[in-house]
Amino acid sequence: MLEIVREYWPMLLVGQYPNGPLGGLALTLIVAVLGLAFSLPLSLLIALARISPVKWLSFVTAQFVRVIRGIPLLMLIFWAYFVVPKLIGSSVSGFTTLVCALVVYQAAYLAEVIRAGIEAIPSGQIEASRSMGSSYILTMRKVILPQALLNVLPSMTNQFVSTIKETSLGYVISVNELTFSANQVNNLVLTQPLQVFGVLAVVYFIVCFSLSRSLRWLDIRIRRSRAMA
Amino acid sequence: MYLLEAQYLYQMLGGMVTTIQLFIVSWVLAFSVALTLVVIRATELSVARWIVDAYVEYHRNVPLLVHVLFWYFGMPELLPESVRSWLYQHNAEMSLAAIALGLGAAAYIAEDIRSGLRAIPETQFEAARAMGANYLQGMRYVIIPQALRHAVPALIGRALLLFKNTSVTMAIGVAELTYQAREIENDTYRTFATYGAATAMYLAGAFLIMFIGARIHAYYAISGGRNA
Amino acid sequence: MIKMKKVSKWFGQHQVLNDIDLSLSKGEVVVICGPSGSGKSTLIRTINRLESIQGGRIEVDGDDIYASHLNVNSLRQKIGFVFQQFNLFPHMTVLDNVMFGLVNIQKRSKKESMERARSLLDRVGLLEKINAYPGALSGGQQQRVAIARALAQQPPVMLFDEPTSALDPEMVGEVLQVMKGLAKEGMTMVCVTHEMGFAREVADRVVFMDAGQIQEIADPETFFTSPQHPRAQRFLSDVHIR
Amino acid sequence: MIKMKKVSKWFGQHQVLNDIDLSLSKGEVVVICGPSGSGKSTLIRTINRLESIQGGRIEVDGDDIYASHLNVNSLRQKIGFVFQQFNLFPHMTVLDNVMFGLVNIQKRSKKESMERARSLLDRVGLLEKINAYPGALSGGQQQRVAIARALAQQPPVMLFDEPTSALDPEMVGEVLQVMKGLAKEGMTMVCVTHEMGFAREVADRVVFMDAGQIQEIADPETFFTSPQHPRAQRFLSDVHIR
Amino acid sequence: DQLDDVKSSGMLNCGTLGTSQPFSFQDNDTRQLVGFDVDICKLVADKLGVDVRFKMMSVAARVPELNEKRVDIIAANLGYTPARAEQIAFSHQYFASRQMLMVRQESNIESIEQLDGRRVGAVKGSSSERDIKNRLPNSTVTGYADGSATYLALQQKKIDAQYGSEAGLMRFVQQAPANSPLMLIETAVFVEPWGLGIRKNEPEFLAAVNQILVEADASGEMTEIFNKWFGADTPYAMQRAYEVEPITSL
Ligand SMILES: Nc1ncnc2c1ncn2[C@@H]1O[C@H](COP(=O)(O)OP(=O)(O)OP(=O)(O)O)[C@@H](O)[C@H]1O
Ligand SMILES: Nc1ncnc2c1ncn2[C@@H]1O[C@H](COP(=O)(O)OP(=O)(O)OP(=O)(O)O)[C@@H](O)[C@H]1O
Ligand SMILES: [Mg+2]
Ligand SMILES: [Mg+2]
Repeated sequence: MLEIVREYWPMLLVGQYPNGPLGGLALTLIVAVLGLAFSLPLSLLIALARISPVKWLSFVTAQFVRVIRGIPLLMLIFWAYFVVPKLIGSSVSGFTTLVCALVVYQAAYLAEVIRAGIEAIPSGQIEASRSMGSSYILTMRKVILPQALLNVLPSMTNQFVSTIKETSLGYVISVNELTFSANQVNNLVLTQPLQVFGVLAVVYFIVCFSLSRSLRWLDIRIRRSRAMA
Repeated sequence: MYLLEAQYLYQMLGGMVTTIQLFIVSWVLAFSVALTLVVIRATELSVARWIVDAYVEYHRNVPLLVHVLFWYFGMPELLPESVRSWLYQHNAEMSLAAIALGLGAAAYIAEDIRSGLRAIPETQFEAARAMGANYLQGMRYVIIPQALRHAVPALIGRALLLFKNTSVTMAIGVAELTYQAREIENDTYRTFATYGAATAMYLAGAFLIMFIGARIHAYYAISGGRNA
Repeated sequence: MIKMKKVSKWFGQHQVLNDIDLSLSKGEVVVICGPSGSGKSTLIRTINRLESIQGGRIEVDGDDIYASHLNVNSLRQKIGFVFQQFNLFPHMTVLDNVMFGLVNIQKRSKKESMERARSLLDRVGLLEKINAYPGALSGGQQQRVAIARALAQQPPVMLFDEPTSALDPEMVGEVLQVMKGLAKEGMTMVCVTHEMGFAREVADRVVFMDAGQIQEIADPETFFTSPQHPRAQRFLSDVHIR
Repeated sequence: MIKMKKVSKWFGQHQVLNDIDLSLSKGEVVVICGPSGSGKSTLIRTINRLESIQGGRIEVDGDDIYASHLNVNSLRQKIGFVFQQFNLFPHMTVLDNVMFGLVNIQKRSKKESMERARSLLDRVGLLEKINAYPGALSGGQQQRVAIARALAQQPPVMLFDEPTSALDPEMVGEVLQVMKGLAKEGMTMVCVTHEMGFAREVADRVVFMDAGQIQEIADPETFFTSPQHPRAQRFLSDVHIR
Repeated sequence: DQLDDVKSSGMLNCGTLGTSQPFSFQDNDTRQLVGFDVDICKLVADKLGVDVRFKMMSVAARVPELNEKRVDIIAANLGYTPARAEQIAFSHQYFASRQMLMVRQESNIESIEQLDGRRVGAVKGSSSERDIKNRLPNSTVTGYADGSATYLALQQKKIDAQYGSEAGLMRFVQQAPANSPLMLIETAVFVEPWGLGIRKNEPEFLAAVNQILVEADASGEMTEIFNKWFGADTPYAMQRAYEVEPITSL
């Protein structure tokens, strides 16, 4: 495995760059960071819409979430890549498509996690806040979400980690991130697929593990600081 | 975009059947393993916690594809020759794929159930123990049934993902739905039609799972509500 | 100050409040008691519009609080509500809990809010717990924080829902002291409680509820010594067994 | 029946029980009271081995219950425990809650267990709630189910931890009636409670605890009218304020 | 039409796979896309007098990429079949892939027929199923993710033969460890003509591409490119055994 890393590390790290588009681990990280950065706020909006007292709003978002959760991500990316440009009438790069599809897909899953978290907060908390005269939004922002998000942090961690791993589906619309690079390397090395994918596994493990550990650390720190642990 | 001929749809239905079989077998496996993990973990012994944590972290942080390849190409090499060749004569792809998927999903399910467990007050366990129930009886009759109820929404999500993730096993030649779709696409180059049909089938399966899940959720909802 | 006229409320088929008539003038203290499920909590919750009503009218300070154009948030700022289960915000310190309304709702400056919060916490005897989180407080302490929080916005009216039922005898004493202080200062208060001692000492009137109706309104002495309604007589006999 | 000798317990650095000596003979009823945090719950939990102890010895029926070879599960079947917060199993019906120990722990036949459960539920007056889930019961009803559940395995000893503190006055009455019945039948009972009425009527002795120590043991009449220990005097004055 | 568009834009967008040595792959030293398909595209662009821009595509998306006009032409292992030709237009054949079976030497299998009833592996989506069913009606075909995985399955005796193009299989024969050698079965299962993929209804562009291929064949440029990737100096040491000619005439 070490020879493979020694021999092919530039390809695994940056893909064709600078002789071509950026790829490899660098691209994976960029897509993942963008995916995480946008899916969290979007999922919050979806979750809030889903529990909102406005009937049509919660109905529409519920159906949206249902459909998105029912489609394999690969297919979602594929359709986004070919159908969205037809709808909006101008072409969209594979990179943008991937990030958007990933954000929408993850947001749908994340929204369900967050919704469950919000619904698990005792209604007394909302009542306490509202009865002091605070608005719905203030109550959500200052009272409910800070508690709900912390409670579901473990599930959110799961979702974040899968966002990172699922960037690999970008290959289908030629976003040539880490898994694609590994496939290229595999094609060059030819007879050692287990070793090549072993390297791939180690890299993903390092990235994902760092994320899940930092989130756990954050979880413990917040709990400590709120004297809950 | 026009529709596919019956012959192709039939082929895809065959893939769908494989997908569903794979899903059911790996779900049952995943669920049993997850329950075992939860019970082990709940002992609060540090060795147990360490083992279960390692199991969960491995499966959570390594891509499923790699995990599937590992089970298909790596694991059987540890078996004696005769067992191996018997296995290869009997659809090894399918069984090894089910194992890989099942073990992977087990890690997530275990975490979901554990979250459900955290919602059960410790006093429930104490109440069972105070009546003379032993550790396993307390877990089996009192804690796990309640934890499962809390975990139902998370488990529905997990089932959906497992159903869709069965497609990863096409890398080792399991002829499931995506595999068949790719074959047909490659035979005809009618990409949109085939993938459209595949997407519709996945969606149908997913809706079925959501429907069953909602039923189970409703069935298990504990009546009585506010102070339970 | 508060006027309830023929207020009725249903949960589905089940009528929980039945033609409630009740008026409080400024500075008056009313204690509500009655058996479990008689609608006491529901009644005081309607005053704060935490429940919808299906009949009748409730006025606070002359405003119909169920009028659709009424700004419910500013209404609620005028009414402090203390819950039976405290409902403190567990992710905020004691100080932040008390400052919450001042800073976030009334948009006062941090400095001013802090001062006010400190003086309230001082008053309920919790100055040294200012940076603790609710999870680290005893029940009586939590209840006192809840009162301080409700008082922070200087509401002219306070509603209490069984503020002592979850406390042990010594803590009950602590909380009742604070409430007596408020009553003496002329706060308008509605209090659901079974603490006879408290009712005797501070209440202007005692309201006895049963099955969603007000069965008896009397001054405390009369009510405890010679209740008129047979249900109230039975209820009081049970209470006295203790 | 129960013998505690020099029992001590620490939570970390904090000593919660300090040289507790207490003996109960068969059929005796002891009430434990004392301020919050004094170690009352911890004390009765040690009798059921729900807590570990760091010093001393506890015997039930002559067996050292902290002996390592002791079968703790069969010990606990001999001791019924009723929790302050009931701790009913919310996913089982009332009947299943009461049958749980008989069917799943003692492995009795369904039929026999059912009969026994029904007769117990009849006794606590809940026959018509047999198929309800705990969430649909009022607090007093839940508490009575908890008692029936604890009685199902016919334990010779019952331990009660503040069985009425979460109830309203009327429900307190219901629960105390059942307990009085048990006492009359000769059940050995340890009960943490502040219900003076109950203590007066049924207790053979009252134990007053403070700061992890037994400060005073006396018969109820003496204790309530002329407590010896100054802390007990202060405590009782608080309780009487109510 | 497209020919004019390409010429006026001065750019030919060519889609290739990028993971298919020696047709289209990333060179590890220069980290640029190289290969036989790449050179063919360059050839076409040169003759059209325009620049070339490459786009790597997945197998799954290659046909829509073309039909949705994301690229002008694809050189991506496109074997001709009449069904496929309903979706895209094929240029003249620029490569003929001898589709062969590779077995473990110790299995002593020497003819295609011996394999009937045994398990055969292939890269999924390589039209293998149909081809092999014609010759080996009793065999089951397992499709793997890529050549390496199929190779591993063969070495681990999960399958008894690997089906693929001669060029692809040759490298496995050469790189297989000495203690478990592999060999190709002499006779090809069949010869698959590969064409460049072009959108339907672009006759001028198709004709221009075909003409370029024919001229390159005549001028020896085609042979030059072939030898660069498959000739005596390469691990494949293959002889060119096909002409550039209309596929439908085959
Ligand atoms: N959300 C609800 N849905 C249906 N019925 C309800 C709901 N909330 C309360 N009730 C019913 O309304 C009645 C009055 O309830 P309320 O909480 O006002 O009683 P209470 O007098 O405060 O009793 P307690 O002393 O036990 O607090 C009860 O019979 C109760 O079962
Ligand atoms: N798990 C624990 N860890 C540390 N300290 C504990 C723990 N459980 C109880 N304590 C402490 O032990 C002391 C005795 O607690 P215990 O619950 O026995 O009191 P109690 O007399 O039952 O009080 P109450 O009337 O409030 O129920 C208290 O100071 C409490 O803070
Ligand atoms: Mg109430
Ligand atoms: Mg206690």
